[in-house]
Amino acid sequence: MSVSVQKGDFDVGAEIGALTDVAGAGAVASFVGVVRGGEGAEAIRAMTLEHYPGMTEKSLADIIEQAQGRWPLLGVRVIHRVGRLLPGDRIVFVGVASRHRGAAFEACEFVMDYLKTRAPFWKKEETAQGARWVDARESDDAAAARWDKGE
Amino acid sequence: MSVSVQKGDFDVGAEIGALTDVAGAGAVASFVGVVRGGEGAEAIRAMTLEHYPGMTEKSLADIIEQAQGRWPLLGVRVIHRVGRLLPGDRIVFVGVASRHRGAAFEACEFVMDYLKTRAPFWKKEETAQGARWVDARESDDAAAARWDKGE
Amino acid sequence: MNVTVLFFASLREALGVERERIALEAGATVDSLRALLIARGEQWQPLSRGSVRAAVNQSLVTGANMLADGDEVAFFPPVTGG
Amino acid sequence: MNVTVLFFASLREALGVERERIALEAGATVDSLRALLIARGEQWQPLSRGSVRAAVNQSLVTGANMLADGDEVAFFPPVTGG
Repeated sequence: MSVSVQKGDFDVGAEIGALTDVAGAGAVASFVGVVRGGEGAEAIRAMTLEHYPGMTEKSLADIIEQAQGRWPLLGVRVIHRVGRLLPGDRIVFVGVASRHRGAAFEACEFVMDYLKTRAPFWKKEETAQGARWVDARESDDAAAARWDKGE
Repeated sequence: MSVSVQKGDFDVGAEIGALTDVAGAGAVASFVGVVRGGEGAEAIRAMTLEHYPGMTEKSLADIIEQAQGRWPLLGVRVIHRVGRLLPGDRIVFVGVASRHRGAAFEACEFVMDYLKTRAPFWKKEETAQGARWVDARESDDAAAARWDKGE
Repeated sequence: MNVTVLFFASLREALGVERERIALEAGATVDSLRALLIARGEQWQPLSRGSVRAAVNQSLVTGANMLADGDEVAFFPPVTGG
Repeated sequence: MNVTVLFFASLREALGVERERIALEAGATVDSLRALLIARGEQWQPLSRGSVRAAVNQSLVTGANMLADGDEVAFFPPVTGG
């Protein structure tokens, strides 16, 4: 179970390889988020990710701990980049290993949903019309709230 | 959108890289299935995957087409190995690219659930007690049936 | 009319047959073909298991599916890939 | 008692302040600290937005959270990572 917050890129194949190598793992679900470019005047030229050092790592570790409490997980890896990124660049990786695919898929989506609404990262986009902070999406709050139902 | 049924291994990093490179992609969800080893007399020494050549590719292409009808997908890749595999070997890869993560996660899980119950592959395990065909799991039927609700 | 019949995995092993060409009367269905095979005797009883699935020309079908000359019919146990 | 206050992202830019040491009366809460800052004048109004989140010692908290000497308090807009 490990968390990295870093400026540099990561090696998706190596990360998933480490998860498939965990003893007993039969299923590895993973997610990669990428900077979208877009078209025309709204096209994103670059994106800068600001974060709250210290709290970032703490909140991601807490999210993983919650996932481990809900599903029988054999491995969890979270990587989030910070700093300036260009369209097509990888932003985030979440990988989860479990014996069976149901737990792996659910836990991976849970970690992403919680990361999106609880981990202190903020995106600022640069377009032809200037720089602007990205607004939080209500759909992300709704996605995270799904996991609280029936508790 | 492409399907491969092959004896050889595959490169997870390259496959996911091809999906993140699709224009407009912001989210890539993926799944890797691995041969579990296990412990003691029940430990699996090897596994042989038999399939129905021709129907295999046709059924996987049909599953992808159904997924494309349900979610706005930008790329789908399915690879399934056949022949003799050892514990720790990769069996299957499913990767899905979309603009947003919700569609990518759901479509990836949908493809796996349908693959598990509709694509003509059969596993035979070799243990210290001999070879045996793997029984179908009711939980897989239940997982696939979820997607039919409310239609 | 003639059809090709294929058997896979545990069903192939239990029957001891991998493929066979069979002549059928017009109007035959997947169920009638299956009944004809089971009626051959003891060796063919594994085909009577309720879990046996069928495909015609590489698509899953139900037992009522009508057969045509040249069809490829397959019988197999529930799939276990992935 | 003294606390360190941090501001992030659009809130940091709107306030023009990144961090500050502030002396508080005993019994202060996140809400009372926030009210004290907003009362300073026009520049501090962005802190009154309903969407502003708070963390104490790097954990998300509600406004009623009591503060202690040496606490690190952070105010920021809704997060947008991932």
